[in-house]
Parts: sequence; structure tokens; C-alpha cells
Amino acid sequence: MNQVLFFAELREKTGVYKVDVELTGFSVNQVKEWVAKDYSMPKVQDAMVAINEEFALNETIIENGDVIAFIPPVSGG
Amino acid sequence: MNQVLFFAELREKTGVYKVDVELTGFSVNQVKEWVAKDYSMPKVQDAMVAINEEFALNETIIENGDVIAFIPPVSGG
Amino acid sequence: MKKHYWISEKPLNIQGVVDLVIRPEAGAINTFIGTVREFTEGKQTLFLEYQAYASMAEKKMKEIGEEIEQKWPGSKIAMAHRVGRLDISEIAVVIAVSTPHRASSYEASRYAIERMKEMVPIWKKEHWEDGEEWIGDQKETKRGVPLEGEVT
Amino acid sequence: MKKHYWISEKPLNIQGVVDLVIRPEAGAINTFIGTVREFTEGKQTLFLEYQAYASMAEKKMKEIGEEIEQKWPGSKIAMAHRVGRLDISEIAVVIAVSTPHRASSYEASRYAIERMKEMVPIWKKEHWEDGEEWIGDQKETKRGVPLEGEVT
Repeated sequence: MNQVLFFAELREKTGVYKVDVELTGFSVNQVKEWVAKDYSMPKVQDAMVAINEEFALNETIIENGDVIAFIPPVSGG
Repeated sequence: MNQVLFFAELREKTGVYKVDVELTGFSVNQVKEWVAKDYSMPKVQDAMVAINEEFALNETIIENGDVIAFIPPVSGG
Repeated sequence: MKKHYWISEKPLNIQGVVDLVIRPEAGAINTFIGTVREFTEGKQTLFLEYQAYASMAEKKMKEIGEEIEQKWPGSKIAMAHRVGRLDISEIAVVIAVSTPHRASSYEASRYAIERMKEMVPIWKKEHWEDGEEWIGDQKETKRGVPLEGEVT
Repeated sequence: MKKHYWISEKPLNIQGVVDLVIRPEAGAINTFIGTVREFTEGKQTLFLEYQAYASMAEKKMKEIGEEIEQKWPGSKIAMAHRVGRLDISEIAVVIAVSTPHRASSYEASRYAIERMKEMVPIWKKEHWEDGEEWIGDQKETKRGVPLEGEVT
């Protein structure tokens, strides 16, 4: 099982903070496509993805227990 | 009448913080020579001189009431 | 040991951040404080809302601190970022870096805020009279060419 | 109006200096804090003694502030310097500059401390285990080549 986290604009547009979902074996890119489609959120393509709090490549394969976070362009400071 | 102020090493070596003395009409350079001689302080030659809190040239002529300060190389901050 | 990198829901205390880096080996401390600016390119901000992926943000700030302690030996750093609603002039971020000599305190502090803006998962939402919007780096510049190539 | 440039016989309060420059037009505040360093070129300092020509020092700091507000439009500055005996890690100087954007806050703050060290009549006396000496700019460097061409 996996957790997917949304932040900022993505959180607001999806209305979702956290989803528990089975994504083990999928690539980051596949997860992006799923979110883009299921939540009608084409903007996820601009977001970075972090797995367990580290930035991940599109090709990275999700493992069981991984926490996946969508990181829209940051604007702290 | 004039006031002459000493700071830092010059104050410590002369043992004097402030002197009331008549220097009207003398140049800054002449005042330096007087201090160097009277107080055995050759180091005054390295000091800047301020008249009424503004840096002055060696050629500047002291006017009545001017406050003359010897400013050794500064080291604040 | 006290945390040197943290996300806070409460107002930030400058002295508290500086205290974390004061030490006998240091002669210089540079501090960067980001405050909520009222006008950006002529448009009035009413207030800001900051959100963070707190656990990852603290981890990334710690990484930045480690980069800095490597690049500027003898430096020590602390960074705190506020989240939630912030009114005009409130403090969003405080960075403090102490170093033996002053030149590197400036360099390291500047590096810290640039890296923070690049890689730490924190977002701000601008609230204006006529709307609101989550700001991303690419969006901050869309109102015109910012001064000196950057916007705080 | 509160003084923005002053010599103090009491410990300096960082927040107090920063408060003088916080304002709605600013998004960035850079602060430089000079503290008493224990070791310089391997030699241990026990404590420092600062002396100032206070009235002239405040006037010169004000001039530096005016130079800065001219060079970096939209900036606001406050500077305070302590005098008397200072122990290790105590704060000798606090400079705070607020600007609309961050790049100029760094530049203006750096300019302020460099100018202060050049032209403000303040002197420090080092007290070591084996002696004491009033330090002038030319003397600070006599123990060797300082890092990055400068010593705080």
C-alpha cells in the first residue's frame, strides 16, 4: 500500500490532502498520468515528485510502503 | 579657545581625554607637531584629525571654538 | 540538542534563531529575514498563506545546512520558516549563519536563501483584493521583469 | 522618532534594531551582527574593550545610512555599536537593512559594515593572557594574512 500527498494548488484543486492507494510497481510517470486523469489535473506534469521525502525521477518504480508526494513549483522564503 | 580630544591609544599614552587650549589660527599640521612634541607622541602623525566631527586636511586652519579630535586608525565592527 | 531547521506555525523569533549559531569561534553572524511585502509590481497583497511539506522541508533545510558547513568551513547555520496565514510585515523566514570572518557569513547566508527557494517544499498563496493564487517560481515573475533578476 | 544610529553602553538587542527597519514596502531584511571572537590567528582573546567618539560616530553612521539609501533606493537602515568591556560572544555591532527585494539587502548590509570599519571613530582594545593592545586597521592584519583579505 502507498500514500500519495498533495500540496498547495494541487491540494486545493483535487480537494485531497492524502490518498491511500496501491501503486507498488508503477513508475512515477504512470502515477502522474493517473492523477492527471482521475483528478483532471494536467498541472501534475509540472510538479516534481518526492518518494519518501527525496526527489524522484519519472522512471523510478514505486515500492510497497513508499510515500509519494507531488511537489508543485516551490515558493518559500 | 579650543578643545582637543584624544582617543584609544593616544588617550592612554597621553593620559589625557580632553585639553582646553588656544589653537586658533594654527594649521592642523602645526597642532599635530605640537602634540607630537609636548606629549612625546610621534604616533599622532598616523592619526586623522577631525574638526567639529568632520575629517580635516593637514592644511586646514583652526578657528575659534573648533573642537579638534585625534582619530587613530579605527577598528570598530 | 535543539533543532536548527524547522517549520513553525507560530511567529518566528529572530533572537531565538541567532542564539543557535552564536559561539566563541565566530566573529560574524549574517541573518536573512524575509517579511511579507505589501506591494509587488504595484499590486497590493492583503496577506499570505504559507504551506509546507514539513517533514521533507526540515530534511531539505538540514541538507542545505550541511552543504554550507562543507563549502564554508567553520560556519554554523540555523533556518526557520513559518507556515499559516501571515499579515503584512510578518516574518516568513529567518536564516542565521555564523562564521569566523564576515565575508563568508554573507556568502553562506545568500546561498542558504537561494537554495531554500529552489528546493525546500514550501508554498505561498497570495491573497489580493480581487483574488488569490498559489505562487510558483515561474509565476512570481509573470508581472514583469523583476529587479536584479529576482523577487523575494 | 527613534534613533537609527547609535552608540550604546548596554548590550545590544537584535530585535530592537530590526524593528526599526521592518515596514510594508520591504520583503527582505539583512542583518549583520559582529560578535567577540575568542581566537584570532591562533591567539586567544580574553575580552575586548571598545571606545568611541560617540557623537561623531553617530554622525558618521548616519552618513553611511544616507549613502545607502541613495545607492539602494527603497532601503532603510539602522546601525548600533556597543562600547565598553565585551566578553567572548557578546555583540559589538548590529546592522539591519530592509529592502523591497533580497539581493540589495545583502549588498547594502555588506557596504554598511565595510564603511563602518573604514570611517566610524570606534576603536577596540584586545586583551590577551600576555598583554593588551589598541587595534588599528593596519594592526589587525599583522599576525598573518587574514582569510579572504579581511578580518572581522
